[in-house]
Amino acid sequence: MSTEALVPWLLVVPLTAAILTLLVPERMRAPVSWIACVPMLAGAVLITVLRTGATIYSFSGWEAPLGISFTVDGLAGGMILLTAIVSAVCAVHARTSLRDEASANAWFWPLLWFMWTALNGVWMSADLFNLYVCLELLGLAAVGLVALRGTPEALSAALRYLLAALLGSLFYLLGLALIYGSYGALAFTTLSGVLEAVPTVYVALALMAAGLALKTALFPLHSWLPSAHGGALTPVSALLSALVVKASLYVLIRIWLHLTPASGSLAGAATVLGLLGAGAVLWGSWMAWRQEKLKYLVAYSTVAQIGYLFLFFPLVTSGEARASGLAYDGFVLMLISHALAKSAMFLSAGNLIFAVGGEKVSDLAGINRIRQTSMVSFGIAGVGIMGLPPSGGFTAKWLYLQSALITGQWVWIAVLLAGSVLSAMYIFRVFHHAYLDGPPQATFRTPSIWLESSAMFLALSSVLIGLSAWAPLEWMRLPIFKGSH
Amino acid sequence: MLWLDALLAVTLLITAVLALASPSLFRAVVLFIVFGLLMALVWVRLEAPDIALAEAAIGAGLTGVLLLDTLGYLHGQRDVADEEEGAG
Amino acid sequence: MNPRTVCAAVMCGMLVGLLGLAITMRPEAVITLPERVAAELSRSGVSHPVTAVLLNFRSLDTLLEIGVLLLAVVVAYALRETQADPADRMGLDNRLLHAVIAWLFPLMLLVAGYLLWAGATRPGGAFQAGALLAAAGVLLRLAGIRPSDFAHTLGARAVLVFGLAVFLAVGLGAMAVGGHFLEYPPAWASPFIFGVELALMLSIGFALFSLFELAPPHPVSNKGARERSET
Amino acid sequence: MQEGLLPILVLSTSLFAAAVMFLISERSAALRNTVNLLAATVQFLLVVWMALRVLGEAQYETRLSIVAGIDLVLRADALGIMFVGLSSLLWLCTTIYAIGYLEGSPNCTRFFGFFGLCVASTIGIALAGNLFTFLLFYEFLTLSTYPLVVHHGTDKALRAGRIYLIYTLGGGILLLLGVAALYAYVGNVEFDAGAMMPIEDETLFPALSWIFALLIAGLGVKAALVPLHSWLPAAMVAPAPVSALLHAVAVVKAGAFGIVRVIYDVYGITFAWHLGLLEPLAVLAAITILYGSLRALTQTDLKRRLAFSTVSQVSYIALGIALFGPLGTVGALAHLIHQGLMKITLFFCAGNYAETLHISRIDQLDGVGRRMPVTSAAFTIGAFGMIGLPPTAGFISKWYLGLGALDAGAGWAVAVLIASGLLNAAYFLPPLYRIWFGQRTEPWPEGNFPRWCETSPWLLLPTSITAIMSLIAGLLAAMPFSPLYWADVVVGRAYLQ
Amino acid sequence: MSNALLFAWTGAALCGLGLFGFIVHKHLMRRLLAFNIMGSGCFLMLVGLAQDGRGPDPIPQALVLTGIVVAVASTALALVIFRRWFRLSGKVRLPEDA
Repeated sequence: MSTEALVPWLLVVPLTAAILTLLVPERMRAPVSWIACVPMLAGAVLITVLRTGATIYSFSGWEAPLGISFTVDGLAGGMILLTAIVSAVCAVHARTSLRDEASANAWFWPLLWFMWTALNGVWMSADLFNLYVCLELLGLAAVGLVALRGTPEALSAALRYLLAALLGSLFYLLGLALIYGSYGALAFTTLSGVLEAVPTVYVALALMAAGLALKTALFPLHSWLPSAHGGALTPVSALLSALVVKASLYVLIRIWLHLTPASGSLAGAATVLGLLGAGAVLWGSWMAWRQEKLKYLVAYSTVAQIGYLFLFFPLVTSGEARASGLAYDGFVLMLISHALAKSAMFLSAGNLIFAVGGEKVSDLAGINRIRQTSMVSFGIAGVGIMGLPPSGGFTAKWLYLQSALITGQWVWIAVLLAGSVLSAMYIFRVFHHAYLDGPPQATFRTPSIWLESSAMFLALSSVLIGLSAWAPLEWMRLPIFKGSH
Repeated sequence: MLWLDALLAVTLLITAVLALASPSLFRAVVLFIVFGLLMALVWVRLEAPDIALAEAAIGAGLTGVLLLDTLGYLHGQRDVADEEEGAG
Repeated sequence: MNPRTVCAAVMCGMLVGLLGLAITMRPEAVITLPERVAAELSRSGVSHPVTAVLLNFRSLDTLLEIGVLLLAVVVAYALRETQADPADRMGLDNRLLHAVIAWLFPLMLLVAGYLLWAGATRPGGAFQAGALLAAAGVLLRLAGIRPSDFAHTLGARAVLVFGLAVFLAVGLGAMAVGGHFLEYPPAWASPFIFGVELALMLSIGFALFSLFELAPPHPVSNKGARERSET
Repeated sequence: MQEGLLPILVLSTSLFAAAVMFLISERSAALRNTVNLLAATVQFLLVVWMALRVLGEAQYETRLSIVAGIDLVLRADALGIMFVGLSSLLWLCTTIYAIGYLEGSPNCTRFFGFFGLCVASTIGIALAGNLFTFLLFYEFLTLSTYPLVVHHGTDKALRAGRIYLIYTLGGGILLLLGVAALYAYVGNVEFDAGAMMPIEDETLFPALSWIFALLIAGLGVKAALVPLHSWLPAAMVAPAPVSALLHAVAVVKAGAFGIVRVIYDVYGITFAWHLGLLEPLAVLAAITILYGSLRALTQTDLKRRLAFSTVSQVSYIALGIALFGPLGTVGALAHLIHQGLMKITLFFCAGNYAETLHISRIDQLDGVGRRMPVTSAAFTIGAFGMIGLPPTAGFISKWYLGLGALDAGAGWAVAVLIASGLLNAAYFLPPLYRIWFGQRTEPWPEGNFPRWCETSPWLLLPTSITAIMSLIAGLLAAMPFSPLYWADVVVGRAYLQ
Repeated sequence: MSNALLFAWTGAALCGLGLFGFIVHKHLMRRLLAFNIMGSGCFLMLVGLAQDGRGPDPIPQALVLTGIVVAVASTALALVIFRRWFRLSGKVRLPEDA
């Protein structure tokens, strides 16, 4: 059993599932999806376990640059596994939480499977244009998921999201055009190391970066995110915040690692990205603290956490090998633990909203007087978001701090620390309301075991990942294919 | 032949400007369809007949029909579209 | 001249400036792919290079792109269920139009078929043909002729996914005979591609048509008045 | 060796109790109390056994690698054992007390759950084998204490909780930065008595100095060093058991204990002295001692007066360490235990008064001695201990502190000790006078307690136990296994290195 | 200057125009028009740059075909959502632009 044999199935299975969920009667769609989750998880686990280093798989049997080839290295493998876990858990949650949403319950599933396909494609594809198609598939699936609710808010959020995504893709496409126009290839394997430090290349990379930043909702291009993530159905919010925003960032990282010209310095670009990230951390946390609605608070916290992820660029370009390594590890760990913690947080928030029957943070008053598993899982996820021990967020922050301290980049240290204080502010604001006295507990509903356990599972795994961080890091530090700096 | 292409390019740009600037939404959509047809011509000049066909059929044709249908829908609902024109 | 316009103008100026810079200062291009395509064309199963790229060399793009189209239709379906659509508008009941359609419709189908067949050797292919099919469908709808309530049946969904399903099946078949995914054995390439294109044409045509069909139709009820009072 | 698992076992007993609390329902009180008492007892026995083995030079250590170069280390050394012993013993007492105190009040499972987590993190702090692990549990302590501080859910409680968070999380940030910087510059945060310190690399000295400042600041918040102390009096809104265990022992002692660890096991006492970092700390501690006592004088609320007295008393530990000498250290470590025993007794008593007779202010204490003789006796013992009168435990530690001060030639420190002793007397004698000789005019409210008993036996038992202990610790200070003896062992091992 | 390059320049100009319209306009249909115009500009640049000084290049042509289908799918989806939104809210702009 080799990795090559697995690669196509990571696309074929979800696509087949999508087709099936479209054909079977509506009440059968969830069960079919559950069954389809099994091979996906199995495949993802196998990909990560059979760590055969970087694998290159060329579709249609035509090698790059003529054909399209996928590369599976440590990073891709890790993301595939992460996607499988989060999506499967969200599927479990959705099965119960979508019961009372007629149309959503029927159409969530095909969209989920298209999204899953697109995500796997993004993680593995090593061809600029194929990445564009995958991103489009992902974007449209995400927009559809946001619109599922059908309320005016959901529809306008979906439109805003769609416009942002489309504009972002166009910028990406422009950069792609420039690169093909001057180098006549689209495959990473062909392009990496070939690009010189000439204006055209820089313009192309800048355009791509801008487009991807818009899709990733990097401050100040984030305005579409809160309504899309905060207004969507609970499992959708979890998927979007945990995985979808990461996809475009991941493409940006790929481009950064493989396509940036070896000669010529990137310090300037890195600093710009880092400063935008810092802005995101501060502004996102501040806005999160000011939100009335619980899910919007969580959504703004995503804006802030994306900022942390962008601190990777200045840290990795510090020039010192050890610092770059630490930054890379910190980034990967931040990515994973944020995905787990944030999805757990959204699921818990959804359960809490279901329990108290109100969307506002202040509606939580009195929830802590009853045994409320979702509140506990929200708290555990919150520990991860705040970056307090013991959690993946903390370990990731520690690695970032080390990287920054070694190279004495005090600005980013300040941002990291300020960020943790601010995040503590908005997370504890939720606890504050939860401890207030409220209506008699007779008015609270208890979410079903499926809802609570799915949220709790993700929350606990976001803590475990922090206590055994070396494992994912070793996997995802696998050789990135040739041309990586 | 370059002057012909130049002429085509200029026409294309002018159409685009008009389509974006025209105060009436209906005229804007019509101009956009014209723009699509001109694009088809450009593709022919670029020796890309496949794209020319696709552009004519999909780009201009279907997109145009969808836009016009939506426009009719807006007006069928009421004259909101007209109110919005000025600001639009 | 409000600030939004100003900053927009500035941004667009910058964009065009950057693009101009990139175009003028771009390095001497080294583009060898067309030669490769030409070299491999004989093994691709079709003699028209664009079709070869679309359905053989870069067939994965096409596969996913069909996914995108299908996805759009799925969302249209989902949204249709969130709002109860009013009774549909009447088509323009026009003698002339009907007469025209009576001639035009078969002709369009014919042209579509020709385009599909032509795709293998010269310009044309599934997309153009599919678009033509969709256009034919739209024409029928405009004339008020509509295939009952087909959109809601299982058949409709089956036609929609048909292209994708066939594409996947062919790809897996290629794997079954020991190749990579979508790697047609050269001997079988042209029939495979033609089959895929046929399926794609149907699905693309119907998908594009459904996107037109599934949009909320003009209401017969006097909904406008109420909404005006809302705004 | 499988004995390496012992520290984990100790830790997991309280974690287990906490986990059970979050699973069982509010109504099953019996199960709740049984589990808690059982866990506390088991843990105490385990600790005793471990202590005996450690005395026999046994080394317990378990490592869990987190990322390359960073391990989660649990190690039981003599110093750790002291703190573990204190926490587990007092957890047992406080559990008994809390069962009586919270009888019939809502949210008990939540309370006991987070209570268990707090004890777990205290144990973790005590057994931490490197600064990283220490930081981990230190932050975890902050998190698990917050729910207990805001337990009542009143606005006052929540305000106190916010203050508590602002201080402790801020301190946590400083500590994190300090530890990270230390690791970045020295490449090691193990507790190895400064073996890895770059003794000869002069260029690093400034960096090490400000890192030290960061660490002390981060720890000083929980140790309530002036000016970082304000959260402690505010946090007194918490239920009595919380104030008793957490603010007499767990939280504040965690800070003091951390200071000991940093000075002895990270920097190494000689190196720290060489860097000239001890004098400023000593001065700061002295200021805190006096300031706390002065503020305590003016408090009318009993618990607040006790809180300020804690502020002052905890700094004795820092002072003793900073004096740079074996005797001072012995005094400091002994005080770590003694002050815990005495202060928890006082808080228990305050709780008894409040719970039985709804007394919270000092001017209400008139004549309570006749109504509640046992509690009042316990209170008197604790108060005498605080003042430092023989034969209580307080006398022993203060005596050693004084000797240490003279030994280090810091006469001013002796002056500070005497002054604070007088101040302690000044703010403890008036309440004692009221208790024993005051005249109560109106009749006492009738509590529904057994006739032979002045208040609920659940409350009375732990109070008397701790009171007697703080007496014994003083009387039998020369005997083996007394706190003083342990302090000797620790210091002996520390100074032998 | 080959006609391919000429059209590449035209594409660049179209991108600028499209972006301008996309930002300035608030009416969602106008923004969609702008988006499509910008998209055509991108496609022109892709093919034009690739074919500058060379013969027709099937690769970018195929890419553009794919791009066109993706674009029409996105536009149609946007129109569907827009019509649903308009039907519920009676608005033709996004709330924050109104």
